[in-house]
Amino acid sequence: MARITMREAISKALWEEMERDERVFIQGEEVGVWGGTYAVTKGFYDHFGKKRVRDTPIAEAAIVGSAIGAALTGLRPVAELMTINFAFVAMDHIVNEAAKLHYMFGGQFKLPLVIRAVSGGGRQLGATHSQTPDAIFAHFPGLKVVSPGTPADAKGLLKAAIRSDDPVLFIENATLYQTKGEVPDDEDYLEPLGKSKVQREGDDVTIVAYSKMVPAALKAAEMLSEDGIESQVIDLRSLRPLDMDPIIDSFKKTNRAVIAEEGWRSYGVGSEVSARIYELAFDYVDAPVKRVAQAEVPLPYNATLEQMALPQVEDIYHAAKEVIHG
Amino acid sequence: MARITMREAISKALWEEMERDERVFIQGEEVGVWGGTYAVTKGFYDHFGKKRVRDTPIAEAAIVGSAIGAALTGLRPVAELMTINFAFVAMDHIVNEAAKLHYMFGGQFKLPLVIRAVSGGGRQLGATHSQTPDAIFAHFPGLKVVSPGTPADAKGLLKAAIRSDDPVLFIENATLYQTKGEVPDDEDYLEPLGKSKVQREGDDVTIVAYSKMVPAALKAAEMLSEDGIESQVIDLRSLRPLDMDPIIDSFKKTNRAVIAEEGWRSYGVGSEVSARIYELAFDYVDAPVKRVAQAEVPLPYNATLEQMALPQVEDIYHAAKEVIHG
Amino acid sequence: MKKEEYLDLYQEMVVIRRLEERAAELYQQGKIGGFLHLYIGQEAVSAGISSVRQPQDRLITAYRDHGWALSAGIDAKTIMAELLGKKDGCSLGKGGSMHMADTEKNFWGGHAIVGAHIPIAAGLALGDVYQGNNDAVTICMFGDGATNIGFFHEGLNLSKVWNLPVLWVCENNQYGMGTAVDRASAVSEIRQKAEGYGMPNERIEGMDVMHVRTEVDRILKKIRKDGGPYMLEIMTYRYSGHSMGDPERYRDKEEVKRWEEEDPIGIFRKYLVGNEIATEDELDQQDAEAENVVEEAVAFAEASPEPTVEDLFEDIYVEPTPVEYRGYALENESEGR
Amino acid sequence: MKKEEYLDLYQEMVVIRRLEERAAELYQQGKIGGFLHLYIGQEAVSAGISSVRQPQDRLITAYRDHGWALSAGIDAKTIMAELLGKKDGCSLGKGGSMHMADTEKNFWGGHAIVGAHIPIAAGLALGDVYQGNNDAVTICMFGDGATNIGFFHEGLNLSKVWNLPVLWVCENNQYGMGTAVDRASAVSEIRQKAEGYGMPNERIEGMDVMHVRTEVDRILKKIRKDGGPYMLEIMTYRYSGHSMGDPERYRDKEEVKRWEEEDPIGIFRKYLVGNEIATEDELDQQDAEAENVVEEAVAFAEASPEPTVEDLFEDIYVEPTPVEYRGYALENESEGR
Ligand SMILES: Cc1ncc(C[n+]2csc(CCOP(=O)(O)OP(=O)(O)O)c2C)c(N)n1
Ligand SMILES: Cc1ncc(C[n+]2csc(CCOP(=O)(O)OP(=O)(O)O)c2C)c(N)n1
Ligand SMILES: [Mg+2]
Ligand SMILES: [Mg+2]
Repeated sequence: MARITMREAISKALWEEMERDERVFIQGEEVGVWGGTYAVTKGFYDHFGKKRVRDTPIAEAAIVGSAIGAALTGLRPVAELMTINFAFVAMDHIVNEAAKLHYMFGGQFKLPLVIRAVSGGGRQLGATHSQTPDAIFAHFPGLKVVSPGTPADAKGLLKAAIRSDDPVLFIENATLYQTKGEVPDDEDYLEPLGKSKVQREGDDVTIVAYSKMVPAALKAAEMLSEDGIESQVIDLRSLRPLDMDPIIDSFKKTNRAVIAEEGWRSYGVGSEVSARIYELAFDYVDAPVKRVAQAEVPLPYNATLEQMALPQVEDIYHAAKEVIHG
Repeated sequence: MARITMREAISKALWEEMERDERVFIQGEEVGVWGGTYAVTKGFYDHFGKKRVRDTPIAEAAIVGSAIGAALTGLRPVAELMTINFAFVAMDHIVNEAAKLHYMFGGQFKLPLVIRAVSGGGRQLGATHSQTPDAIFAHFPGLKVVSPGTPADAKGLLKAAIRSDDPVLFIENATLYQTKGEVPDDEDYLEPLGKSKVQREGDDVTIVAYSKMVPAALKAAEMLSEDGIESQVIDLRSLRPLDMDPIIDSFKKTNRAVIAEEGWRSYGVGSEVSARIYELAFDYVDAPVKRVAQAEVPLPYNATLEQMALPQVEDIYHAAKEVIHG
Repeated sequence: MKKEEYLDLYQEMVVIRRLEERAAELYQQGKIGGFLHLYIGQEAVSAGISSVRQPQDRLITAYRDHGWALSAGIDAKTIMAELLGKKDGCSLGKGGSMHMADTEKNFWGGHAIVGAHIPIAAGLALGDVYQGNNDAVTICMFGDGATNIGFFHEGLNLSKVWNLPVLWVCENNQYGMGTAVDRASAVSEIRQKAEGYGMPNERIEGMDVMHVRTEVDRILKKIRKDGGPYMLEIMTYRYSGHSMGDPERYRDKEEVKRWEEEDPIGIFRKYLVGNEIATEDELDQQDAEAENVVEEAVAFAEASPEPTVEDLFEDIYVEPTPVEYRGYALENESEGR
Repeated sequence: MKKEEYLDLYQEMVVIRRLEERAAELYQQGKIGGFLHLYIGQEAVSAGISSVRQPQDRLITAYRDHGWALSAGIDAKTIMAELLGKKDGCSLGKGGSMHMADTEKNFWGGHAIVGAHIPIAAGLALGDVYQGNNDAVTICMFGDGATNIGFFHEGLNLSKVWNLPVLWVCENNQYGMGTAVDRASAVSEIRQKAEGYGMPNERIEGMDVMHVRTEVDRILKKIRKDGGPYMLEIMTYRYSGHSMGDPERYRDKEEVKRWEEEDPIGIFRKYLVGNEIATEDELDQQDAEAENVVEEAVAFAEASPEPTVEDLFEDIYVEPTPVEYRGYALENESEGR
């Protein structure tokens, strides 16, 4: 175990997998000479060389499309989209090609492919560069959508994604890169894809979160604890498949839930989780499930407005109080 | 009033608006000489000429992008995407440009733009050509997403969309083009954008649907009626804004709801409507809300499998029975 | 080529033609659904290129793929079964007309989104270069219409920047659906687009299979020797509509007729007889055999079983993964409805 | 040009430079956030082109837009206010550095998604043609890196097929972020890409404002006369990093220094003095005035109010439309928390 940042955890996962398996390579804008715009692949170019650390033109469809092709030949590409906002430029290749080729050709095609993308707002990058549209990718069967909330999970899940034979969209949150946590050193440390995880035990309220909202939920849980309320915090980790088991287990105890996501509420992650809670644990519901999410505006540049629009720790705290006290 | 098909209703709406306002023009693949692949714009090219009925290259980003530009100059373009599956190719222009320019530039830019797209499966077109991914577009504030379920609404809503100063994604369902209904002849017949509509009265159960699921829900309602169950069928008509008022009014009477959509369930339309019903009418819930939707597979070519995967009238019927009898 | 090979090549072209004619009939009978894009008129291209393609050369194309599937060596039976959506289809009946593939034949489909397979093709070639398969060329086919979409640009640029061994081939059949080349493309000669990528390029005629064969053979050798991408435009023509039910308002019958006079099968027949490679009788014999192949394929396809509900949920992922949601009725099946 | 105009042009370039230098300081102080892409080194391009752009000519560019905003005539005050995210900013503080615009000045922004504005530019020109504004040219600026994305291809092709009056201008500053042109583009001369669209094209030097002015004036007149699109590549260089905090591992200091010797402001200064258009003193005076303009802009921006929560929900739509969801705290504000 070592206490490292999420950035380091992701970097380590990539590095170790590239050391372990010649077939693994990375490509994307500025992943090489620059070292990654978020410094995740710093040092990779010098160590692994330009064959395996491939700077690309600004051409997201080609970045994902050519990674798909390379994956079909048996390689295990990790394609990086500088931010998930640019995933829209490669949308067809992500949801129409990567998600469908295996099924559509009757199982002949295999796509051991990872697409890494940085999501999230809060850095004053303006409306086109600050989105958290993770939910929309999870709408498509055939794709796996993973997004870690802690450094350990970042390492374990990314390694599992790289070793998986299925296409995985791996979503990182830029504002989490600096968060620290204990991360196993083990080079075979894997976390299973498609499994939610309890990040904190508690009997009074269930707080469901993922990615950046996990540390936020944990902070809210501490505030609540001071008020005598113990929350069970569950990290989705994967949006597709969506593992409801730990949520339902928890909910059957707490009978109350808050779901926190950074993106917009409408047609978001909270909608699906909320709908499923009622479907799977109707008889256990004591209060309406609450969703904490982003205000539904294109995110503005101005810092104050932006923070107003983004979900905050306090919002989770208050929502939890409300589901308990009404 | 005239009894016409949905295709004719849409065609009429376009025709009348083009006659009424010189600034309205259409562009897209095969909208001109061919007359539209679904024959919606048949005769337009001969009547309005090539300036106003513009065949484009196969270049969806340019189709939507150039329509945005033209809209900024004060024109009122109707850009056609042959099917919504190709909207992924223009994804950035739809969700990152059209949806955001007005806000991001502090209200300076106006985009009186309509993007028409054909959605839906059931015609054995295979996984890439059979999607109903309507929900994902509705995730983005700044865009309006409209999808009619009847010929009259098709006319009234499309005309309203063309006259609107906001960007509207207007989603049609190919398998509805032949359905007939009474449609007002009035050239100023408009239906308001962003308003759900009661399509059938009933006190026992609320069935929420949109687009192709509206006639399906109405058929299911008839079957239910034979069993002595009266359903209130509500047509969303608009996915963004999403108007919950008629749904909640109905639900307060029926205390039971089924939501039917053609697309995948996870992160779909039903999730959002279900989550909101519990948020807005928690005290009125007598039974878990049920969602009827498409099986979560890339839609296969084989007709039998495809129909198995698609939601059917019977599914709505049975779901309604279940929410009533448990 | 040996005489045998000539006859095979001829038969291959006739099989493509007959199979598609039969497919059109089966479509009218409602046994084939969805889109059906016929390749009739373009047979010399798939037959010619495939006759010189080496086993290590990957092949990928768009939705107008029956000819390519046959020329790649997929059995007519499994092709017909795929068209009928049957379990013995080359894509298990899930892909249909637009999604034929056989990875063992190094044929990577059949892709329905215009141009989307172009960057994928660049990736196939990257896979070979990366793995040191230095003798392999990826052959990527696309239509004239496809050269106007952004994917084309990104794929060709990448292939040049990374010096990938791709033979980019535009099958210029003069129309993208109802849109003539000049109405959609800034340049009439599609090959000229390669100039924007500093890529060697040329245009050749595509109705004579021997011509296609010779030219492509030369170019493949060149790529194998020099590396890097190359763009080839092949002039051809589709006799049928874009798909079934095309009103064909965009061209006149005269034009189609003119091109039918240059029929690739007729040209090849004349060549074989004229050069005394085969007699009319021998070729008639091939025609008859082709007919048989197709009829057997139809019989096979009709007899092949329908995929089942288990197949519906098979192959969504490679790894065992819970199905998110089975659809309303299917989910409740166990409850006995 | 009259002497007055020369001096204005000179001052404009100095204001751009000073404003950005000040912006960099304000960024370090945390008063400006997000990305800040400096235009320093490229001033001759925006100044030169804007000095011959006519009021009816629409202008659109990418995120490196401060210079363009200033050259388009937007007041330095509202530019600085936008950088500080204030209510008096040209985009009400919602757009920030990358999204400056003023439709009254026919300046259509400031766009942050690489290349996405290129098809939009084609649409602007279409709007003019459609409405019979025959004298208008749309000037669309983009970087060298942007020419590799599909949007570029679709936009340029469309402009040629529809014969739209667009002056496509690539500001080739030799890098897209850290990627040198040759590492990302199949051709070193970006103008060559226009050959693929059969579009007239040329490359010019971009450090001398008078040269840019003269050449662009000629080309604009040509487009106004002949119609249709034209592609121009302008060679330039950015002295600063791509945005703030660029480690600049991709180029050596020597290279930057070499280009700084050709500084566009220095070149213009030398030209003005050498041709006895202005004296050193007069130019120093302009420098001082530029300094004033910028300091006043900063003072104005600092004093400008912050936008409010009402602004947050303003302008999502043109028409009155209910806000779907106000965010948790905001929604519950009325409840007195
Ligand atoms: C991205 C996308 N846009 C539109 C379509 C609809 N479409 C299918 S084929 C086709 C024409 C393609 O023409 P071309 O590339 O010349 O190929 P051909 O059909 O002539 O073989 C169109 C527009 C599509 N499948 N994908
Ligand atoms: C679609 C997209 N991909 C990636 C980015 C990130 N990005 C911003 S600027 C830039 C480099 C652009 O280079 P160039 O076009 O040469 O313009 P310059 O910055 O040199 O002015 C990149 C990759 C983006 N904004 N949009
Ligand atoms: Mg064609
Ligand atoms: Mg550049």
